[in-house]
Amino acid sequence: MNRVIGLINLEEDRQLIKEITTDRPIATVPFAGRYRLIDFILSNMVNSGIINVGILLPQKFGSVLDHIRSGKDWDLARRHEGLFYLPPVCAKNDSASCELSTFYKNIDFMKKSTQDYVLLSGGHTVFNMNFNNALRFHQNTNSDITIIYHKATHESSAPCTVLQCKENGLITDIANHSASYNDANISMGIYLMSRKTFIDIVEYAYERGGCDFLLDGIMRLHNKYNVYGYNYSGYVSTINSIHDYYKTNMDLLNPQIWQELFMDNSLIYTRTKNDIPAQYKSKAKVQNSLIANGCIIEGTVSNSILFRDVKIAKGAEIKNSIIMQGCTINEDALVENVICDKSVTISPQKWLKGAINYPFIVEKNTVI
Amino acid sequence: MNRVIGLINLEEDRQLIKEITTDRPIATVPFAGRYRLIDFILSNMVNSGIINVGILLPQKFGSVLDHIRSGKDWDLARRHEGLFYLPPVCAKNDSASCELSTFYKNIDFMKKSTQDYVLLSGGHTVFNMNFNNALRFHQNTNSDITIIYHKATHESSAPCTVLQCKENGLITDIANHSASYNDANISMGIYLMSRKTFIDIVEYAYERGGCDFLLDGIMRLHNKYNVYGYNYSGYVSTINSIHDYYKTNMDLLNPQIWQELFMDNSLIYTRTKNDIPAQYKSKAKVQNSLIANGCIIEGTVSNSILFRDVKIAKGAEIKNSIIMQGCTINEDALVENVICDKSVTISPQKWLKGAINYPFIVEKNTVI
Amino acid sequence: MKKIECLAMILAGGQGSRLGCLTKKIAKPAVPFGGKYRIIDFPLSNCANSGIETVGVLTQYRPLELHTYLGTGETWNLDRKNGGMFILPPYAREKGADWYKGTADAIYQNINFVENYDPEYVLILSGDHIYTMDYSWMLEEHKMNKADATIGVIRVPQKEASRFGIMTTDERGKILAFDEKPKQPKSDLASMGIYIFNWKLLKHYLEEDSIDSSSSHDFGKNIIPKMLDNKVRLYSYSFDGYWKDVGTIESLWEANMDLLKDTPSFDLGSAWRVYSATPSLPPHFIGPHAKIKNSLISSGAVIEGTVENSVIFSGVKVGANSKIINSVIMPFSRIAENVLIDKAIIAQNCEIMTNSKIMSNDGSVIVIAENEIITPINNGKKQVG
Amino acid sequence: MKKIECLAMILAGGQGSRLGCLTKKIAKPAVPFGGKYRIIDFPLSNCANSGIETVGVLTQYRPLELHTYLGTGETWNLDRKNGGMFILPPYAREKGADWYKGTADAIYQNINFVENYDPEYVLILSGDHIYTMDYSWMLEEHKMNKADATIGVIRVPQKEASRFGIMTTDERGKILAFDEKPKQPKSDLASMGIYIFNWKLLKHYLEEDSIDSSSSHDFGKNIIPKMLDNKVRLYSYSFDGYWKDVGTIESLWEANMDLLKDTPSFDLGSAWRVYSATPSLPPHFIGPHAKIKNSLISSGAVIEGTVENSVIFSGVKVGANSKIINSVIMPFSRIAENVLIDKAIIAQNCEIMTNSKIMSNDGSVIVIAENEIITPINNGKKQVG
Repeated sequence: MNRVIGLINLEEDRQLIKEITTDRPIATVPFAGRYRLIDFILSNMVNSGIINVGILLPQKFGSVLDHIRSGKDWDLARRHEGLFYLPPVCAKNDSASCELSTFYKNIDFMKKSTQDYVLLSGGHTVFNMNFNNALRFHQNTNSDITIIYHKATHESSAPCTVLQCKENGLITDIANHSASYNDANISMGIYLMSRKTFIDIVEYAYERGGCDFLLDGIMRLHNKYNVYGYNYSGYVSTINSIHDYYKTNMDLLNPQIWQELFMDNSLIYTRTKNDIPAQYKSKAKVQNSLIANGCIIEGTVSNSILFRDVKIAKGAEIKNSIIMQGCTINEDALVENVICDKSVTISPQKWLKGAINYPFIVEKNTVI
Repeated sequence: MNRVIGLINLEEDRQLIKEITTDRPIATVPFAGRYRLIDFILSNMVNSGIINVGILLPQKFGSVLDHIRSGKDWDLARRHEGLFYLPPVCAKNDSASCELSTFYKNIDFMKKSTQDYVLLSGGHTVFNMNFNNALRFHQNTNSDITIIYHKATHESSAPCTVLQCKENGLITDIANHSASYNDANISMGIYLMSRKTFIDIVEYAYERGGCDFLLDGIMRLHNKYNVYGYNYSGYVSTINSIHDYYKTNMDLLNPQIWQELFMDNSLIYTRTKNDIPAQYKSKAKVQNSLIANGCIIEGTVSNSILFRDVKIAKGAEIKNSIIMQGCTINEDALVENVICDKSVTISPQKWLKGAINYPFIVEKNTVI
Repeated sequence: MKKIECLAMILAGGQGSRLGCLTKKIAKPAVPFGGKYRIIDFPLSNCANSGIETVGVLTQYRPLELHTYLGTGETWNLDRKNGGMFILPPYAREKGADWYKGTADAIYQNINFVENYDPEYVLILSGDHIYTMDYSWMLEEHKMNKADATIGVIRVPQKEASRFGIMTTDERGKILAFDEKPKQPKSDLASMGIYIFNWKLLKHYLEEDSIDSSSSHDFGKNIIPKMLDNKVRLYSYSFDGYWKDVGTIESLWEANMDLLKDTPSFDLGSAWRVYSATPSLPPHFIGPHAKIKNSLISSGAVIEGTVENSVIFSGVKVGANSKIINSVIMPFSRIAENVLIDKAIIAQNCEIMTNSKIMSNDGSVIVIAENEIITPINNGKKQVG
Repeated sequence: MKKIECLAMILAGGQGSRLGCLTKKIAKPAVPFGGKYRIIDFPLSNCANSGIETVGVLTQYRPLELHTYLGTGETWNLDRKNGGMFILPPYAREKGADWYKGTADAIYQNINFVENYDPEYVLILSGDHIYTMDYSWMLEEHKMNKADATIGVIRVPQKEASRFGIMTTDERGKILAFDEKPKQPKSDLASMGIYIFNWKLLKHYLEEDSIDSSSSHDFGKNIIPKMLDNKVRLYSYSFDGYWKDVGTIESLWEANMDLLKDTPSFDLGSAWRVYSATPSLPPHFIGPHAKIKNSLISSGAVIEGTVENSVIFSGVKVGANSKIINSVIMPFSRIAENVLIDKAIIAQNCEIMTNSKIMSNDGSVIVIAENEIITPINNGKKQVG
């Protein structure tokens, strides 16, 4: 896979998940007690042998630089190749930047690259996948563009991209913003193609006023290219809403999913921070939960995910909740069906309760 | 000096030097055959013992990230402290961002910092200075804010900030955008103060609609604080125009200045790249020039600065010129009083000639 | 290279044979401790936190895992451009090659390394103590006393005093007498094995010691007594925090237990950071029927059973109905269902099969060596080195 | 750790005594070469460029400067999270400690290290040859031949053949005979000291060799002949690029000279990068009266005089009216005014005083050792070893 250049596009429709993305793109939303969503695609690329990864920065890129820095934690800090950033190109008229214009402005870089293939992806899907089989599939069919998809396991009205494939994988139709149905082929937004095809599509689409790689590039040129779908059968969850976010975190309390994502396959890397093992005190009661290092637990926790350095005081009780880094839950507080963003403090005896299908979200740095 | 946090502000008035700053801030303009201007202030901070440096990114920050990356080449890639970036905060109404709003948005970070002092500087001054004496001066006077200045050596109509100082260094007047005269105290745009004073000024000035730290902060509050000037007597050149840029490069052909800047004091660090020693072939004739590694010289070079990987073919002649990285000057071409930006190609037998006080500038990637 | 004020040398070459099977394959400083650390993390983190950024680590015994763990020194912020961490194994010269014959000889053989940095002071540390300490305060006191050498000291219970180098000092901390492991200790002030020397003086003593064939080339046995004889200005620096020599199985177990309880004797979570390499593992998973108290648990672990008063390292699995009490389970060991472990240290990558029982009859600590597989049949098997 | 296909081991422990005073203080692989390189840059860069990212460097003789230069391996892109570069000095075990007794013994003692990565193939290299080569092609051929071992070979002038291990092969490259330094060479196919072995087989031979008390534990003398005796599938891999053993003063000087001329025999500027640590120095300064031709000049140098057919390292100063011809001036040596140097190697940090003359009468290469100060009085002083 060192013949593949990875591109991670962090431009996204942030409206879908706005409460926890005021200051950051979805890709850097904290997840699973320790990670940020972008860790999955980055680690998957690295574990597949890709050593040259470009990140298209969104407008609010501070948290991206802060998290990824040189790429050292993903072994991407290299004297040659390794990690590089593509700064956003501000469009003249509207404030949103546009992925095709960023690609187009950086096309010289792509032209000079020595890699044969491009793997283009977004940054907010949770999965642990090795791309080598997809590359082999791409090479063995006469595919110009391979789109990686997974099978939907349930109906959903949340918009997604649905593919119609022939038996050999050839895609006959692409429906963007479609509702999903059982067994539908849902695109994971990951595209594999030769570097030349990538450059051709970017130039063609941008020069005709396009902005979106899928809509203005692949879909307009569907007749010109052989577009194939590659079916990935592992666990996949793309985070597009608070509901997705909450549900996917809770999925991790299923030991099979936790094992598959983090332990059975290649490792998921993240920014390493210094911390100490979690401390359980004499009155601690913890069940069916994920607990990160640095936590100090004197109270009761069940069906919850505790990020690093969370303190649960005596008598406090946490249920069905996601408590992000640095939160303090004081004595005898009750927290149920809640998402606490970073560094929230809940005072003694306070009770917070959301609904299981509509969690209560507490913003960063709030003191309640 | 590990009690000092360094801040480098790359916002600037780019109009002054626009030809070579289309795609980059002045701070990343290539200089002296190998460096970028920001290398000087960064190295000076590191060599003074500062281990925590924040860089205020300008709007066009691509070249800054590309050059500095993790800060490893300046020994600033640390697990704790080290280098950090402050992303620009886009003002609502006009496209230019404003340093005070960026400071203000990041003031929490400054409040949490454990350092006692702040050293604030721009990024486009050429000098090799250890700040420890200035810190001692700051501590030994009852200074709230210390501004580092140098003595002008000649008259100039280019605008600069002129300070009036008492004998003990106390500043009685600050004139921004003044013309300079012989022996004037020219501010180097470097401010040393306690972290608390810095935070107070930022909050006060930003909340009153200010934008510029000097104009809206220090100058408005001049009565409230003791502002002192510290005189630095070494070589100083601040690059505000093409003329400054050309002249300062040519200054380096004076062995004393070259020695002072690069060899006698602490080293100036820059991004390390792999290169090979310069190759002089049998017909090479080189005099009074600075030649970087990677050059291949078969022709004639005098009073010039050649950056990395420049090729001078047989019969070609370079005089009083600055030739940046990756340029090729082909057979029998003549290049005099010229600045070639990166990767310029001059075809065989072409003649280019600017004036010694008005050099001819050839843009990046041009083929002539 | 840049002149620096104070350079540290960490003696990490010892085998630590009293740790028995725990050091059969790895050097003592690489032994895991406290749920995610290794012993060497403590002196290295202390150096980094004291602002000492040039550190030589002297290795000799089975250094492969130790070298791999030390890596570039990045973990401790010691991957510096000037200075940083250096691994100093024994080496060959023009006239042949020598192993390190003692603590003083190890430093003697690396005089060239030290001289590169031309330090004013050299801090000598050992790689087998658990404590957090700011050496910069000790250095301040060394300078204030205008001392030639300063030794870190701690009060120990009188009955243990004969295991240490014991000092007698005047009221200002000046050392009047030093006895290495005395049968009749004259005081309870024990040497912590932490020395600051003025480098020029130390170099002189090391050179003299190197040609003394009767010397065992040891700081405590030879260098310090000789300095005292010569009326060199030797001072003590008193330390009253937590400090533990983990040279034996019992003391290693005790030091782990000291981390537990509601207010532990040694609190890893205090302001002073102890750095260690962090593995890429997810938060640990506590199953629906698990019971945990008074314990430390690290990332990647899966706990389905009961854990009390124990230290669980990364990636450990504890199966349903198993009970771990008063024990230390090192990385990636797998405890199956229905196992009972009491007062044991289980080294890395062990597999404890279903229904096994590991506990001693006499109250001593049981140790299971790396990669062992324990079945109910051999389960009484006691392995104290 | 991750299984990898091919791991490289670089033998860098030799003293290089034939390089005389150049290796009095540093190991041969650390000797400067070509204006900014050290000899070890070549095998390390070849590994990085061949996609081999797990490399053990076996050191023994005076490794301090070599270790410092190798650092984290970052220079060669070998500071990897999985794999990367490892320095492997000799070490102590439970039962005592052993120095590396020969090339094969050095690998034998590090079997544990190799086994960590469980490689299919091991590439053995030496740290004292100048060449650029893509080992991945050699590995391809090794696999295509289904060989057990493949040896890199190069044609040498018949008269020099007796200095090398000489092979006879069939038309497909299969090795029929191997003679280490034969008096009557049967061919001109010399071993380059580059071996690829199937690791399982090599491990077996190393273990067998380790208990053979009559063996000198050397690849060329013991392992290869024994494999041939046992009819193991040994193939040769022909290389026809530039390759030079720089084990002697003459050959080191020649290899430097090979870099010069309008079309050099060995072009450092070809597409294949040779990585080396780049010092933080400005572009070199050529004074108003300097004359330079057919030379390499590195950063930080100041040239006021004449330089012809020479290699000038970083930070070297050449004063006015001085003339450097056919010479190699290593980092930070200072040549004052009015000096003549012809056919010499000046090691690092020398000071050549005004009016000195350094040239030999007999056409041999003169060597000045590190840190020497040469005055016109002692200037004929010849220091070859």
